Formats: sequence, structure tokens, C-alpha cells
Amino acid sequence: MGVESGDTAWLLISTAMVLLMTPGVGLFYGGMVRKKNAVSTISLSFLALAIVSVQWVLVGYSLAFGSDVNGIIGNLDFVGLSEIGLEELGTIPHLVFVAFQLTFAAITLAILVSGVAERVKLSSFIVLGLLWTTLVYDPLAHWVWGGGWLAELGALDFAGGTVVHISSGFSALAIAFLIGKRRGYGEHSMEPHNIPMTLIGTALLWFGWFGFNAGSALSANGLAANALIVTNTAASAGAIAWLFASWYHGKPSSLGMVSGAIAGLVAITPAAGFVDPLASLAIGAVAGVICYSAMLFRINRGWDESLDAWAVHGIGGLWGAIATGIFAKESVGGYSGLIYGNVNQFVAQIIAAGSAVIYALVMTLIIAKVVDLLFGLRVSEEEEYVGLDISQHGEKAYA
Amino acid sequence: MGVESGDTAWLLISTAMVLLMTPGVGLFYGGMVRKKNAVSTISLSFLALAIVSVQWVLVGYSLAFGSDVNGIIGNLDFVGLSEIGLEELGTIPHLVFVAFQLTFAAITLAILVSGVAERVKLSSFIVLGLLWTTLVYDPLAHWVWGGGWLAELGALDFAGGTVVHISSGFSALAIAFLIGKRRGYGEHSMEPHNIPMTLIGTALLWFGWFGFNAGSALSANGLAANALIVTNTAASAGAIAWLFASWYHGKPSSLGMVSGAIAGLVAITPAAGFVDPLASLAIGAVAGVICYSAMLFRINRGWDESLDAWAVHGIGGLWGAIATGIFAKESVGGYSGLIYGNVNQFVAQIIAAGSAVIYALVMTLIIAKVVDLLFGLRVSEEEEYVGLDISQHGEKAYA
Amino acid sequence: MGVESGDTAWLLISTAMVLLMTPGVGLFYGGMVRKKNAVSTISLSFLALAIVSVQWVLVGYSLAFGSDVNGIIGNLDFVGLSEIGLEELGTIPHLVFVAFQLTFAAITLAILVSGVAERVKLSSFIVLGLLWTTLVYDPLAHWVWGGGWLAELGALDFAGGTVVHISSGFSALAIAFLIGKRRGYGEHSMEPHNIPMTLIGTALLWFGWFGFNAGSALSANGLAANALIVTNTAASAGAIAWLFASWYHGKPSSLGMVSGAIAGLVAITPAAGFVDPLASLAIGAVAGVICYSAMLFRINRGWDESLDAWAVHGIGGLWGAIATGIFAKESVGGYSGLIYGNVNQFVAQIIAAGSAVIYALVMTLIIAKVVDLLFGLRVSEEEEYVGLDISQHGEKAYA
Amino acid sequence: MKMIMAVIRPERFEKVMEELEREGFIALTASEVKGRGEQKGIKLQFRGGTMEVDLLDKVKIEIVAEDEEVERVIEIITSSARTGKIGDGKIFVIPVEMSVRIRKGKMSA
Amino acid sequence: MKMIMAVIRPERFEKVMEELEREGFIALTASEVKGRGEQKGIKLQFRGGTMEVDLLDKVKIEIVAEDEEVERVIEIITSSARTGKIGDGKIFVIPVEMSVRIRKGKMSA
Amino acid sequence: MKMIMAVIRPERFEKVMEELEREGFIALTASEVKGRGEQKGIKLQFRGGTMEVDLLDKVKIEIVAEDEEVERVIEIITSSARTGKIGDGKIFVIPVEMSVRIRKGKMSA
Ligand SMILES: Nc1ncnc2c1ncn2[C@@H]1O[C@H](COP(=O)(O)OP(=O)(O)O)[C@@H](O)[C@H]1O
Ligand SMILES: Nc1ncnc2c1ncn2[C@@H]1O[C@H](COP(=O)(O)OP(=O)(O)O)[C@@H](O)[C@H]1O
Ligand SMILES: Nc1ncnc2c1ncn2[C@@H]1O[C@H](COP(=O)(O)OP(=O)(O)O)[C@@H](O)[C@H]1O
Repeated sequence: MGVESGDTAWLLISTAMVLLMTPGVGLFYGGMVRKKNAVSTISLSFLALAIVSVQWVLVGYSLAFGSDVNGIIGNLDFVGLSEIGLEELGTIPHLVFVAFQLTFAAITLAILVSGVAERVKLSSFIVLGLLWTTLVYDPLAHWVWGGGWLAELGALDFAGGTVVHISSGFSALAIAFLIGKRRGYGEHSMEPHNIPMTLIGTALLWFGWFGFNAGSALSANGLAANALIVTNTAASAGAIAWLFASWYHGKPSSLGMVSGAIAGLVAITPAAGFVDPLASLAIGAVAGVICYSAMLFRINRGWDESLDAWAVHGIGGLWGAIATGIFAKESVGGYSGLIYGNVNQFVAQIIAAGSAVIYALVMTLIIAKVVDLLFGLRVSEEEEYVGLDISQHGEKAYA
Repeated sequence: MGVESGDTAWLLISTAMVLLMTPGVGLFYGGMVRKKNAVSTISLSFLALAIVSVQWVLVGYSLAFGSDVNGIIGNLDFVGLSEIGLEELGTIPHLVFVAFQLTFAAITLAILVSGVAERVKLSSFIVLGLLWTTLVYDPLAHWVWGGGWLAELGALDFAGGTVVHISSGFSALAIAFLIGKRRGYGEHSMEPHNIPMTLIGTALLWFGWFGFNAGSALSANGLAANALIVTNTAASAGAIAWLFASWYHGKPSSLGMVSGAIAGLVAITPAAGFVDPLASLAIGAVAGVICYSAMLFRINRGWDESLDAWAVHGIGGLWGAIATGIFAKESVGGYSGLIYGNVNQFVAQIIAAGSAVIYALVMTLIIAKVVDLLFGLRVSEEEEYVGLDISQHGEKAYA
Repeated sequence: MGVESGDTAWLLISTAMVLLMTPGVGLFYGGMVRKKNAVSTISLSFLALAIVSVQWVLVGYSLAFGSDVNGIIGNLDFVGLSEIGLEELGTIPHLVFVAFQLTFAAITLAILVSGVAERVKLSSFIVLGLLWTTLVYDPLAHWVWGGGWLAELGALDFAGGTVVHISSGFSALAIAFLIGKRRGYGEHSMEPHNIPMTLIGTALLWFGWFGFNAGSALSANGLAANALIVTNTAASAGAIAWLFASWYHGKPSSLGMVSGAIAGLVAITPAAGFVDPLASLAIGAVAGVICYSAMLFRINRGWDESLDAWAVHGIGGLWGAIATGIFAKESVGGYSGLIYGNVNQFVAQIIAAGSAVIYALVMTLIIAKVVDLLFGLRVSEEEEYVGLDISQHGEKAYA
Repeated sequence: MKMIMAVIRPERFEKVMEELEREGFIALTASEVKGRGEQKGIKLQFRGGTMEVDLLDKVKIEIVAEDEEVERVIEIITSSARTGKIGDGKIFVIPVEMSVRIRKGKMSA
Repeated sequence: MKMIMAVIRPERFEKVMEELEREGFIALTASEVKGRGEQKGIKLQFRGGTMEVDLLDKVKIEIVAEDEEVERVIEIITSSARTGKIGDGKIFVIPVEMSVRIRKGKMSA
Repeated sequence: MKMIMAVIRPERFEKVMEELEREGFIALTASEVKGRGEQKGIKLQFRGGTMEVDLLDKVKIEIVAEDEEVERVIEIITSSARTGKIGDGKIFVIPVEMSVRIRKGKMSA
């Protein structure tokens, strides 16, 4: 099977689209922090992109997608990518697959910023990020997509519900506990400083997600088309569901609406190649309500997982993994879920999602603790007070 | 004829590009309103996207593209999309066509926001939007593209000059009359609060319009290439024309320049697959001048069609429909216009455009009146005074 | 060889991506100027796009890519594009190649804005821009890509290191000397007014650069995939290198990080189809350090090349051209560089880059001098004091 | 000399400026502020209940004028800023002991 | 009448407003300012050396009150804005000679 | 005590701050304002006609100082903010009756 230019074109552009999501997350988050941390928050996304890009080329891709070693990790055959050259992988050049997967690794780290926003030390974030992507992301990607033990188990994850969203969402929670609350959290309001910025970020995320999910078909075909339309449907259903749920409790905020859209997008991610449009309506709508509830739960507990990666990505990803096991339809992606009588798939999904939750929580706590002991994860009180923009970057967002 | 991966890749990405235009319209509009309505204005675009997406999957696509019923409307065969599956339509999967068309329906409703900006009640907009997309957009799309009576007539509309722009532009005018002027309109200045935001919106629109027009070739071929270059040329000519026209009267504002670009883009939309680059220069330049004049006319009359959907989309779309009948060149798209001696085409264009104008005006007035009687279209005076961001969403755009 | 839909799809979207880079440059620059010149700075990018688009369709494409006349310039066969129609060029429609190349010409002029920012007269910029694109860009594009004398010489420039970056970077320097420093430069601080805006611009540039470099393969194949991944790697390495270099001297600013990313992107541009991922790591990292040093050098000299097109695009492009002669690897793009023993390529690169530097400097000085004598390049002192937004456009960026 | 400090509705700012200029009171300094009046902002109807919007955008104008001009300035502002509805704002008069024009370095007491 | 002008930490603004309201001092005008205290901003540790952050964001509150209310207003602000750390801010009291409600055009001296 | 309120060119703000600091006047509060001077803004040549830019960006500095320091503060500001061109700004001196440091709750009259 040679390289197919149509499939290659689709993967090239999908890669670019997912790449754009990483600054998209930065803007999404950046609008929600206080003005004094705007530069810092957006910059951490760019930084995540830069360091993961280098790590991926050097070792990350090989760890995730190198030949399987005991179901746990890839071997080092692809270190430096030097053995890859212009060869193909299925109908696309191998290098475009490398690049496509790179963008997933990058955004996953960027999502994690939620747990440390407005208080993390720049230098420590770099160390933490390198360790996290190597020790949490790469193995998980291998388990699910690289021929590891979860793949063996038969767990489905079309575009990264487990690998990307559960892992980043629960890791953000773990690290938020470790680094501690922002000073003044719960005492005075920490209003979002620029909601339009968050809306711009949402636009880039929604756009990029088509590459994320439909690109994961690795081909420009009917499966990609299905992934695209269920992605859009779930996003819309999620937006509407969160909007109405929050309307019921108070005002229907725009931040709620877009959080619902992201929740829907997260939840459909693992399912995009397996479910039909009507199922995606249900998946998205339920995601909107569940993630909204998770956010309320977090706030009531006084947890400062500041930008709700846990509520939206963690819980949304968990729901998406389970929903895949419920709604998968054979005529779409070749697998059947619970409503078509297949309990096994449902169980496999729960095992995979549960394993990812535990692995992400435990490993992240260990990594973060080590970094904290060695370098200190958190800036000083005075640095936090003047803001990370000045204290970490020597900059002010707006003159 | 099987699925062609190159064509599919092009339609997948075109769908994503047009999708990005909907928040693009939100930003374009959002920069032009007052600070207190920034969140509201952008949010209405997202909301248009969300509600149309759900409506389209449930019934909209079927109404517009289901088998023709008396030249008026599609039947209900495609309700819920459940019958579509992974089958193809020409060289692309049917579902990608559904998704591509969905993005057109969404942006059309978003354009309409111009007529109600800074004063519409959020809940009523949702009801209005659902009715409008179902009763105005879906039938018009069917008439022109779904095998309805305007298609029978031989009217050309490559990418939606009539369906998208005339319909939204004139509907915005109708609804602006019905909802009434913003309080203080004409008495004190209502300066745009953030021009860079409008420029960002323009960038996304210009980018997305390549998918809008060149994607409408439904294939990655020479026709798409022609559509792309005439689109860019008309946008540029429109920008320059409006710039100079306004320079002649005063200062050459950046808002004028980008309004001219949008005017050029609107005007080339119905013509993109039928005219050559030199014709597009003329179409774009004339659009810049005509739409600028329409805006002056509107302002002189004291009409508060607040963000000029009528002047730019309505009048620009009207000119584009007629221009298609003038400049169509057989070697490009198989049809000849007036300058090549074909009066029939010219007449067909005028009939189609005129019908759309009348249908949009009348139906929108009816729908808006009904919604107004039932729920009230407009917020209270105090809510308008404090702004829709606080009164409708409980949010402030900037902390 | 007929039109290949996959290649065509890739070129269509690449064109759109590079188009988006022009407003991207506007935002990148716009965030770095003072608030009173924000609209002006972004608008000049849009204006560059509009005037180059029209010039390109009328004569530019023909001058650059028409049949060669004495190695110096293209003939007038393609004036008005009227002879092109829907014919193909290799595996893509000729018109998409025209459009793709158009976007390169547009962004090159937009980069030049750096040299005149916050002080140029709008009308004079239009005249200057038309002359510059016709007399500097079009000949250079012809020399390197259109079959001119540099192509004959065997100089490599995959995606425009010489044509786009050296030419705009050094021209910006020339014009900065001619127009003179901004009033108050060196006396009081001229803080960037909106760093998030610059970061948004960076996001669009990074995204678009995939189209810029990987699109230059003119096909969706392994070469494009290689170009894409080396582009991302060089950008990341550049970002990290500049970050650490500036950290060593003081605070690691976000503007430094993204300037480094752009430096890496610039440097990999001529090399993207010739080097492998590991070489791109080196090229990007060195670019980050060299361009940072060039910026310090410029500042120390008191040169007001205000937004560092020279340091980043000029010097980055120069390094990229030379690096192509060093790192080119036969198995990637068919050519070998210095490290593989080929001195000739290295010499050819230096001759080509040097010629471009000299041509750009000399011609730009002449053009700018003529425009200055005829119309005055610069606004009056009072106009500069109140800012170009009010004085040139009659607008304020933020209400 | 006195400083007249007026807090007015933003949408009336333009008109106030015009009226002041017409009568020769050109110099002024303006800034964006937020204000809460004695009425405690605006009550919005909201799903059965009500919601209070505490701080509303206002424009603060500061004008330093001779003692005998104060009354006229207040009249102009009052008449051009008034809508008759809650939120019209307030004017305060504060004593100023000295004024210096930086350009000339000249003081006047 | 006096104008009480307080420069406080932004994060205490909300609390100050609540406390003032509770005691019936509703009307106020607030604006975003930047301030440098006698401590010359904050010293940040930075790669061996230190860096000074000169201007910090503050909120300025202006309240015009009757003479006899001044002390109470100051007490409320002081107690609700204090953290005990550098940067808590200052309160100044300035004489006001007259006050006019624009809506009514009524003056009070 | 007096409050020295100076309205200056934004581009001179940094220099003014430095000079004040050098002479020991550290504490100050600054804010962004817009101002119209007696010259009615700036006249721009514009296509044959002219256009007036009414409101220009300025920085307002407020410094509360002891009576005997006032003159020196004014001198410093005047000398470091002056360009000699229209728009240099003005300084006003306003009486202050009391000052409270929130951190300490200590008053000084
Ligand atoms: N006592 C006061 N001290 C400071 N500012 C005040 C005071 N009273 C009113 N203001 C300012 O004036 C604005 C308008 O006051 P408001 O009471 O709403 O006006 P009105 O009573 O004329 O309708 C307030 O938002 C506030 O900024
Ligand atoms: N003499 C003064 N004149 C004007 N503003 C002052 C003065 N002293 C303090 N401020 C304002 O009060 C703020 C807090 O002052 P600071 O000295 O840091 O407080 P504290 O000493 O209570 O910790 C400053 O940032 C400044 O805005
Ligand atoms: N009488 C005044 N009341 C309030 N503000 C004033 C007054 N006079 C001047 N200003 C402020 O000072 C600024 C500079 O005034 P301007 O007359 O242009 O200065 P100069 O006369 O020194 O050139 C104005 O923009 C305004 O903000």
C-alpha cells in the first residue's frame, strides 16, 4: 500500500489543526486568570509545545510507538527519528504520523497547566513537564495506541479520551493538591480578566478538534466524516446542556456555555469513530451536565484545581470512555457497546479508564513531589502577589 | 464513483474552516459593540452555532436536502441523519456534505445578530434562532441547492450569495425594525470598544472564506482553485475600494477597509465558480463602493441595523447575485452571463435574488413579531443600560 | 500527469494557511507597539495583503513566474492571469500555484512593516508597498524560483528563506535608517501594549508556517511530512534557545520565547525540504541564539528597526540559507551539504544569500528615498505624538 | 481656585464636553471610574428573584477653575449630564491652593 | 463634608465594599490606580540579585461623607482592608466645600 | 499636608518617578487619564482641512506630602516633565486634613 496523497493531505492539515489547539488552550485558560498572570498562563502552553516537541523527536515517539516491550513501553528504535526517513505507514508517510501524535502529546501537557495556574515556578514547570510527558504521557499512549496492555485488552480510545483527557485532567487534580491553593482562594474573588480571550481560545479548540478526532481516522474517508460530525454535535449539545443547567441555578454565563462545548468535545473524543450522530447528541448533553456538576462539586469542596481541567477533561474523559462502551455501533466503527448487548466492551472501557486514572494520579503525585523537594514547585508569596508575569517573565500583559 | 480521499480531505478541512467563521463573525461584531455587550455579542455567535448544529442533525438537513416536495421543501428522510451512515455522495462521504452544509446554516444565523445586537433577550434569541433557521434558512437552501424551484429556474449561487448573505442581511434589517433602535442611538456615540478584535475576526473570516467558496466546488480541483483565487481577489479589491471611497469622504478607517474586504467576499460568493480573476476584481471593487454607500444610506436614514449585516451581506449578496449573471464565463463554470450575451441568466439571477429578499423580509417579520408577542424580543431599559453581559450572562468581559 | 486531488487539497489549504499568516504578522507586531498605534500596525498587514493580491493578479505573478527573460525577470505572458484558466501545473491546478505564491508575496511586504512602525504615512506606505513588491520581491522570486540566475547557480531555497525572509528583513533595516527613529526612541520606554495579542499572532504564524514550508513540497507526500516535522522542531528549539539565552541575561520573557520560535521557523524555511529532524534541532537552536544576539546588537547600536524584522527574519534567513548548505542530506531532498562533503552547495548558498542582501538593501533604499522625496514617508511630529490610529485612520483601538 | 469633580454617565460625557467648550471651559481631565450610588446600583429582574448590579461605569471629570467660575461650570455640567433617572451622578467642589503650568513653570495661587 | 480617599489592595476591594454597605455607606466612586509605597514596591529574588517591582495595582476609593461620618468610614476601611503586610495602603481626608446631585440639581454645602 | 496632583505626559512618567525617588519622594499613586488642555488638544492637518484631537492620554500622579515638601516636589515634577511644548500638563495643590496608614491604623493630621 503506497502513500495516498488525499490521506496525507488530511493528516498534514490535521496535524496543523491540533497544533493550533495548544495555544488555543493557552488562550482559553489565559482569559480566565487574573490580569497579572495572563502572560504566564498563555506562555506555559507555548512552553509545553516547545519542550514536548523536542522531547518527542528525541525519545517520546519511540517510547510511545516503538516496538512493544512487555506491554509497558516502546523500545528505543525511533530515538531521534533517524531511522524513519521518508517511509510510509499505511497510506501516509510515517513522519506525518509522528508529527500528528506529537501534537497530542503537546496539548496534553498544556491542559495540565490548569492545576498549577497563577502560582507555579517557571523553571520547575519545565522540569515537571519533561518528566510528566516522559513518565505519564508516553507510557499511557503506548498502552492504548502503541500496542501495550490496554490495547491488548480491547479498550477503545479513538482519539485520546483516556490518553489525553483522563490523564491530564486527573494529573491536574493531583498536582493542584500538591502545590496548594492560590493565596486568597475562597477569600476574595478571582474574576476572569478577559472573557473574549477565552472565547477566542474556544474557537481555536473547536476548530482544531476536527483535526484531533477526524484526523484520528488516519484517512480522509467516511469514518473521518463520521468523526467530524459527531464531534460537532457533541460540542453543541454540551454547550447547550451546560448553558441550561447553569441557567437553572443562576445566570447562563458564556464561560459555562463554552465549558460545556469543551466537555462535549472531550467526551466524544474516545467515541468519535465508534458512535453515530444521535448517540453523540446524548454523549455531549450528558457531558455538559456531568462536568458542570463536577465543577460545582470541586468548588464546594474548596479544591483549587483552578481552571477545571479535572472537571472538564478528567470527568468528561471518563464519561466519554464509558460512553464509548455504551454507544459503540458496529456499522460505524466495527465495535458494539452495551446498548447493542456487548457487556465486554463496556467492562474493557471501565478497566482502561480506571487504570489511567490511577496511573495518572499516582505517577503525577510522585513526580510533582520530587520536583517540589528538589526545586520548589511554587513561587514565593511576594512573587505570587505581584503576579507571575512580572515575577517569572519580567513582563506586563497590557501596558 | 467511489470516495476520493483528496476531495474528502478538502471537504473535511473546508468544513472546519467555515466552522471557524462563526466565532469569526462573533469577534468581528464583538469588537464593534460597546464593552458592556462584548460577551453577549460573541456568545450569540457560539449559540447560533450550537443550536443550528443540533437542529441541522435533527431536522434541518432533511428539510434542506431531503428529496424535494413540490419545489418547496425537502422531505423527512434524513431526520436524525440515521439513514445516512458511511455512504458516499459523489466523490465524498455523504456525512461530510452534511457537516459542510451545517456550517453554512450556522454562520447565516450568526450574521443575523447584527440586527439585534446590544438589546436582544438571550432566551428569545434562542427561540427566534430556531424558528428562523427552520423557516427561513432551510427552505431557501432547499430552493437554491436542494432541487427546489429556484434551482429549476436555473439561478446560479455557487456558495451562498442568496442563501446565506441575502437571507441574513435582509432578515437583519427586518428584525432591526421590529426590535427598535438601541437606546441613545443617534444621540450619543457608540464607539467600537475593541477594533483589534474586529480585525482578528476579519482574519478568521477571510481564511475561512476559502473553505466556504472553494469548498463549494465539492472537489479539490481546478474549479476550487479558481474559486479560491477569485475569492481572494474580490476581498482585496473590496478592501481597497471601500478604503479609498471612505478616504474621499474623510479618514480611511481600518473598519472601513475590513468591511470592504467582507463586502468583496460576500459579492464573490455566488460567483466564485463562474467568473475569472479579472471579473472578480471588478465584482469586489464595485461591492466595496456599493456596500459603503448602502451603509451611508442606512446611517442617514437613522436605521439602527447596528453592525451592517444589511449593507454588507444583504446589499453585497444582491450585487453578487446580479454580478454572477453579468460576468459568468463559460470556460470557468459552464455558464455565460450578460457580457457574453446571455440575458436569461441575468434575469434568472434577478428573480432568484428578488424572491429571496422578499421571502426573508416577510418571514422574518412574522417570526420576530410572534416571538416578540410571546416572550418579548428585547431586554428592559435597565438591562440595556447596564449591558447584556451583566444582565443576560452575569459576566463582565474584562476584569 | 493530471491533477491529483490529494495534492490539490493540500495546496488549497496551504494557501489558506499562509494567507492567515499575514494578519498573523499584524497581530504579532500589533501587540508590540504602543496602544496609540495598534490599529495602524495591524491594518498595514491587511493593506499589504490587499495591495499585493491585486498587484499579483495583474502583473506580479507574471514578473515572478512568467517565462524567463535573461535570468532577470519573468515576461508578461501571465498578466491578468487570463491565459491560465483551469490548466494544471504538475499535479495541481496552475491557479492554486498562483494563489499559493501570492500569499508569500503578501506576507513578505507585511514583515517589512517592522521598519516603519509607529511613524509611516499611510498613503506613502501604499505607494512604497506597490513599488517594493514589484521591484524587489518579484525579481527575487524570479531569480530563485522562477528560473532566474540564482536558480541556475544551484542555490537552494525550499520555502523562501532568501526570497521572503532575507529580502524583508534587510529591507526593513534599510527603510528604518531612511525613515529615522521614532520620536523619543531610547529616551523613554516604548512598552508593548498587549502581549497576549503578540502571542495570538505567534499561534497563527506557527500554524500557518506548516502550510508555508510543507506546502512548498507542492504535493502531499513524504517530503511535505518531513518539511512539517522539521518546521515544528526548529520552532521549538528556537523558542527554547532564545528563552534560555535571555534567561542567562535577565528574565525569560514570553516575547523572547516567541521571537525564538519565529527565528527557528525562519531559519528552517529554506532548509525544510533538505534536512532531517536532528539537523532541524540544531538549525532552530542556533537561530534562537544568533537572532537574539542580533537583536542585542541592534539595540546597542541604537538602531530603531522597531519590531526586529532584521534580527529575526534577516539574520534568521541568512543563517537558514547557510545552514541549508551545511546540513542538506541527500536522502531527504536529493542534495548534500557541507557536512556531507559538498562545498559547492555551501558556496552557492552564500552567493545567493549575499546577492539577496545587497539587492534588497540597495533597491529598498532607492525606492524609499524616491517615495520620501515625492510624498514624505513619515507623518508629522504631532501626528506621531497622537499616534497613527487617530492621525491616519481616525480611530482608537480601544474605547 | 476650586476643583470641580463630577461623576457622570459615560454616555453623557461627549455632550458635557461640548457644552463646556462652548462656554469657554476647555481644560479638563477625565478618567474612567466605577461608581455605586445611594440607590445601590440597579436592580435587575432575574428569574423570579432580583439581582443587584453594584458598580456601574461612570466618567469622572476634574476641572480646576477660578472661584467665580465654579457656579457656571456646575450649571453647565448639571444641565448637560442630567437625564432625570437614577445614576445621573454627583458633583463635588474641593479647594485648590495652587496651580502650576508645567510648560511655563509659572505658579498661580 | 470631606472626601475620604483610600488606596487599597485590589483583593480587599470587595470586602471593603460589603462592610461599608453593611453600615450604610453605600455611595462611592472607585478606580484602578497604580501605587508605589514608602517601601518602594516589592523586592523580588531574582537569580542571585534582586529586582524591584515599583508600581503595584491598587484600587482607589473616593467617598464623600459628612464630617461626623468620616471617622467611622475610616475605621471600616482600615479594618476591612488591613492584612498587616506592606502594601495595605493609605487613607487621606480632603475637605469638600459643596456637593451637587445632578439628577436633582440640588446643592448642599 | 497637601496633595500634589500632577497631570503629565505619559512618556515622561518614568523620568518623573526616577527623579522623585532620587530625592526621597517615593510614595505616590498614579492613574491613566485623558486630558484636554487650554489649547484644545492638537490640530492635525487633514486633507486640506484640519481635525482636532480633543482628549489626549495623560498620567495623573497624586502625592501626599508635608507642607514644607510641596515646593520641592513641584520643582522636581516640573523640571522632569517639561518638554516646553503644548501638553506638558499642570500641577494642582489640594489641602489634606488627615492621613491614615491602613497597615498601622495610625492617623496623622
Ligand atoms: N458620596 C459619594 N461619594 C463618592 N461618590 C459618589 C457619592 N455619591 C455618588 N457618587 C458617585 O456618583 C455616581 C452616581 O450616583 P447616584 O446616586 O447613582 O446618582 P443619582 O443619585 O444622581 O442618580 C455613583 O455611581 C458614584 O460614582
Ligand atoms: N504619600 C502618598 N501619596 C500618595 N499615595 C500614597 C502615599 N503613600 C502611600 N500611597 C499609596 O498607598 C499605596 C500603599 O502604600 P504602602 O506604603 O505600600 O502601604 P503600607 O505602608 O501601608 O504598606 C501605595 O502603593 C500608594 O498608591
Ligand atoms: N484647569 C484644568 N483642570 C483640569 N485639568 C487640567 C486643567 N488644565 C490642564 N489640565 C490637564 O493638563 C493637561 C495638559 O494641559 P495643557 O493645557 O495641554 O498643558 P500645557 O498648557 O502645559 O501645554 C490637560 O490635558 C488636562 O488633563
